[in-house]
Amino acid sequence: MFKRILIANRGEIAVRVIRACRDLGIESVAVYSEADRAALHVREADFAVAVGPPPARESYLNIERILDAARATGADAIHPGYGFFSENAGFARAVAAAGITFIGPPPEAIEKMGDKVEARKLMSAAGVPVTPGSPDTLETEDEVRAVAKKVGFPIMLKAAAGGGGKGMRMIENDADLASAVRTVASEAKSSFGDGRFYVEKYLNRPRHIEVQVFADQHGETVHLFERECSIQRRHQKVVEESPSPFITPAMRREMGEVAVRAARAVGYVGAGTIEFLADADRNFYFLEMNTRIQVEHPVTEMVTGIDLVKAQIEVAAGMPLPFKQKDLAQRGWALECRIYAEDPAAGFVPAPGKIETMRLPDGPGVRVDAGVYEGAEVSLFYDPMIAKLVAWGRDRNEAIGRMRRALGEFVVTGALTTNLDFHRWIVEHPRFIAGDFDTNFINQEYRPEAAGQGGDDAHLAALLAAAVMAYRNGHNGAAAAQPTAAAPAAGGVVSPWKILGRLDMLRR
Amino acid sequence: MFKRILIANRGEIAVRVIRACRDLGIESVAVYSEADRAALHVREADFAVAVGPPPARESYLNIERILDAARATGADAIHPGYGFFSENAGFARAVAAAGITFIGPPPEAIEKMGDKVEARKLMSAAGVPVTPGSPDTLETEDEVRAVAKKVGFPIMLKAAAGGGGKGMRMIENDADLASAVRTVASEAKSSFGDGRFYVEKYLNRPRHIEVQVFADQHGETVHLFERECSIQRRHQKVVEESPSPFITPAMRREMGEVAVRAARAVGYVGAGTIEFLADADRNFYFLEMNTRIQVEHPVTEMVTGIDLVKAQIEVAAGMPLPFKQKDLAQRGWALECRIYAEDPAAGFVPAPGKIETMRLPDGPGVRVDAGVYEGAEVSLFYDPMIAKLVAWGRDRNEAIGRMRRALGEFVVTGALTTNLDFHRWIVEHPRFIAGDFDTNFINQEYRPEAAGQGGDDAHLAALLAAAVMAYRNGHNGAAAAQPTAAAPAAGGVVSPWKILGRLDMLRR
Amino acid sequence: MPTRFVATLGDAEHQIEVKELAAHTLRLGIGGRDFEVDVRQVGPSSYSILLERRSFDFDVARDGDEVVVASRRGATRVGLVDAARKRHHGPAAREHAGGRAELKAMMPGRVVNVLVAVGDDVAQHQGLVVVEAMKMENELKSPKAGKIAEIKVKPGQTVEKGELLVVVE
Amino acid sequence: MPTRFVATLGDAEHQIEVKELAAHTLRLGIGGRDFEVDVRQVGPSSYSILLERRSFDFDVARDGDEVVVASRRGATRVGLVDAARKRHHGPAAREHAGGRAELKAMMPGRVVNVLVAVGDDVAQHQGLVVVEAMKMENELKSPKAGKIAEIKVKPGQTVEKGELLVVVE
Repeated sequence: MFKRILIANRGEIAVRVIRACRDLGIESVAVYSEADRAALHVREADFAVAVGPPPARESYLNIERILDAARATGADAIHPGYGFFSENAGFARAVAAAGITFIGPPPEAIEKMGDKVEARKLMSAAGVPVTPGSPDTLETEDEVRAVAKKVGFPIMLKAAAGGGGKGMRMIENDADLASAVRTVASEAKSSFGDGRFYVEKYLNRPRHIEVQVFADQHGETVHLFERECSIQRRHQKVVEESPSPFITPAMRREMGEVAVRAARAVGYVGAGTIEFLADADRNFYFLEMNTRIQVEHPVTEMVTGIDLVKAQIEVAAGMPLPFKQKDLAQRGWALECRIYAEDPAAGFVPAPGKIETMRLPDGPGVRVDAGVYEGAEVSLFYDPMIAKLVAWGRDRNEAIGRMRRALGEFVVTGALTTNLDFHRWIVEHPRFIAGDFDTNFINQEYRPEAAGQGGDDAHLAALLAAAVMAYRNGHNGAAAAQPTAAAPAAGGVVSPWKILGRLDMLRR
Repeated sequence: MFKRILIANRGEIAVRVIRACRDLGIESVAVYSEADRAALHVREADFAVAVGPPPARESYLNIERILDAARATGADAIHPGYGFFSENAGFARAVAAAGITFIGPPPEAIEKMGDKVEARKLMSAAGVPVTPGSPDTLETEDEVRAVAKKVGFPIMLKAAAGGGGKGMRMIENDADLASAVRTVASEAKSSFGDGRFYVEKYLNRPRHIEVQVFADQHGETVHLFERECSIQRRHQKVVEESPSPFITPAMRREMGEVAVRAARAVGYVGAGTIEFLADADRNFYFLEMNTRIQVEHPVTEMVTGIDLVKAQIEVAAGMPLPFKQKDLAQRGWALECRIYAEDPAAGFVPAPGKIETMRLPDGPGVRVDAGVYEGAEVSLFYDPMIAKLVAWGRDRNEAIGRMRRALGEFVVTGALTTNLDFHRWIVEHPRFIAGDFDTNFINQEYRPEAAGQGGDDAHLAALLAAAVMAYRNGHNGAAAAQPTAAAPAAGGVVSPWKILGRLDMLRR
Repeated sequence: MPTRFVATLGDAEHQIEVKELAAHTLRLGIGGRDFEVDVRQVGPSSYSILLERRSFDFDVARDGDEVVVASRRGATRVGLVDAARKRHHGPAAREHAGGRAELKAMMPGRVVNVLVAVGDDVAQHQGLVVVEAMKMENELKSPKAGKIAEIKVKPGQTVEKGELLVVVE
Repeated sequence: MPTRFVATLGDAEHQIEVKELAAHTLRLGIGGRDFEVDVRQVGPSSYSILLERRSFDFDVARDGDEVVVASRRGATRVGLVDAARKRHHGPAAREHAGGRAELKAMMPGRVVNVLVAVGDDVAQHQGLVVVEAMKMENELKSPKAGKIAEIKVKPGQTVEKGELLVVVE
């Protein structure tokens, strides 16, 4: 087993890996940019090494600085987390060349799955269903039009080197085709340095359902069932759960088998995810493979009882998988809400800043993986995630009840805005509660102005709070300037009479 | 289902019940003494009613004030928590007479199990094994001597009206007998108003193992397996776990069956616990029944996935048990550490005070049920519990690893002392890790002066901290008065050279 | 003497009177009705209030002219104005607001581009400034039609949330 | 000019020198060897220190004359004395400590009984005061043999942790 693991990452996933190390009695090494000296992962690790200025490419994405840090602290393995270097075959090779173990799949597997068009071909050959579309990369508008004619509109145009929701556009009809091709080609070139693209048929009411796979170095490959990740915003996951409320036992079995086949086809080792899209008729198609641990891994941990990060470390150390397929079962239901410093009412723009007060929910069935602490700064330089809030219950209903309660207990104040209320809106939504949603759910249903802000009770609390604050601060507590006529504030009209009625009710 | 539940309790268990209410969409009513206006349970509840001065008998144990509070808020059920009124048949009857549902067993069951000698007889008749001893209550020294002759020394002398570890004494030989009888008789009379006592044989290396039972109003009674609670201090539980590392599958099955039989014998309804003592040969004997939810219920929740408090509420509302015996299984392993404001080095005296900083552990497999918050006062008037820290793992080893990590993440500072380091000592102890312990473990093994305070790393950290604090505060940071010659401080001699060696090692 | 305030919640204005009756006890008048509340500060920004046996627990933070109140039920923004001050300055302020509009940064970020110059005529919703936060660019639009009176930022500059960017008259 | 301190850890005394080299950077001398540490205050009582790439994170609290340092590895008490002050006052204080002993409350509680009167001769470990905390009574014993010089409390009175109860000379 390793003696000391360097985590080439930051935020909640770095803290998550540090916890796994500590559970195993392994020392942890944090790396940090100049912006992160006081970050939680630096405080929690046994060692910490500065690796450069705030911009990620000069620090967290600087291979030499990371390797120097590993050598200086005598780390014998590197965990890449997700994002940054986690799906970079070059980094994996450089780590190995330095005589250090890369905690992840072989670089060849990363490469094969990294090229989305090659991956489609490989999966097709391995008997994994892929969405109807172009068998190869395309380069011209006419080629796209020809495929569209064959599979029918709408279609998805995607960058061959893309992935993770970037560099893609839906085309509804021929009129939109020309401009979409120009845009995607240009985005693909500028973002990935590779202007090639390909076409997939756009599915009817698509659901994003993925299967967690795990393989060791001794030829054992298993799956840990599915995660439903259809609650998305611009192809970014917002709420995930396991099991999926959509799939049947037969479909679950089949998806699991297909996922194991897919992983075997690329000689996979470690934790990986096969992402599928399912249509309303429950056909499912390979979307892409993520060759790393994922943000949403805790929901699988809650229902299977397996510590996936710990298993990653054990497998990388050459140990056999600590579980066989027959040992694995789903128990209960788990949900994850991604809590971000962002402003849903302003188009979800990042809204980072200093956290003045933070109280995390707790109690039965609740887990929080946080990357920050009270007093910390959510940095402008990186992903503005605050925490992942996970709730488990014996069934979906119990899990939702606990998530709702936990969202209520979660307090964050300071010069930042969070999406806590947005999550409260989701878990109260009848379609969410019924499990009746697809990847268009947020697009179709969310209207910031209609989502309200907590209802009458919250408004009454707000008036009480305002009165107390105003009194406490004396006249200084009142805004010094003119009334903020522009403030849209608490969505919708609030009648003073309604609130007074509420007050009267309390007197009964 | 109930609309609004009053919780006739305080601290972590009141918060625990409020959380269960919220998960079920039921409103909660807190009651509070004058000392508890700013307590966590008052902040968390939907309603809160003052019930009197700080001493419990004038507030939390004032039946009329509690019932008035229930009537004033329109509560349709009362949850008693543990302690206070939880095992008081008179309270249960008064609640029912007020037309409110008591969330607990029928008063008759409370009474039958409340008299320890009657309970022994009842259990014996129901085929439940009881410890060899006196079949009935005794009143004289000679009667005790006669029983001792029959069952052999050592014996336990216990107050008939006692329970929960109070009013009992071990007698090793005839020489100690007379004074022990005088003391127990006097304690029993002053504490319980009932001077009767009885005798049980003292078992060899006794382990405290209990079985959680649950029954509904429709005749269904099940068990939820065992909890091992042998890590005790003066008959007070300190660390609990489930499963027990001691019992065999056959013994588990038998204990479960016996526990169900015991519950049925008193017409039990709701959550209860049959406590057993087991000797080194794995014989087990009925000790007593606790007719309420217990402090250590979370370890059972973690391994069975059942929310016991929620099930209490559902059963009290007349619903059938939401699980049958065949639905129940143990998965993984759970440990609970009771975190108290007490000073282990000073004989575990309570050491309450204001909490200045509190950071709770989190992440995979960790649950905290806390009764306080940062800035709160741990009150002199009540049980000085801060929180229950629970860790779950796939096996005992993983659970211990996570508990150790969680104890490290748990920060409490302020004008109080905690037993966190005492728990760290327990979970590092080879006998604890091996599962090789009985109820004498702490007595035999714990020496405050030898338990150390964190080892070299902690000492190095302390020196760094002291230096930084001293510098930061300038000369004011140094103690103004004479060196505290009396301070026993960090147990044992710490060589400056050892610490310097440690510093040198870091430079390598 | 009670203190008077006007609290703005969404489009509604609430007249509020506050008077201290005893330590921890305030009398609140909302819309002419009186309520006694028991108030405790339980943390740097946390308050526990009991009103008619109902328990309210919330955290407060100031954000510019508003108070953000976060409780179990969600976060709500309340505008808060001293009643006397409002009476005197309200109308003038409103006129002022009608003649002049300020574009402020909605999030901290970096100014990528300024699309107008002082003196330009602009239409309502015309893009004025492009601000980048994380990897996203956001075009900030003119709140009204008018003429650019002031430009407070230049490309490359970092801005804080709420910082004044452009004034349109 | 570095500042000098003596830190007492268990029975050992450590000479410590501290000098600020730059913002966040201190030079610590411990036993004549020098170390550079990077220090950040990350909370009201929380500090993060990096020393030779090693990360230390702890919370500190003062408890009377000592500093309680709580970290992942446990809580440790350190006595802290200004080196110059120690040189001047140390011996005197020690003599003083030898001639006079103070019995202080080890926990907050209520005085149930005072077992001695001023002027009484007492043996070492003789019970002086009974204090109740929660439901437990604790007999507090004399730290030394001597004569009762002062009694600062009476039955029924509430005492704070560290409060002076009795002086024995």
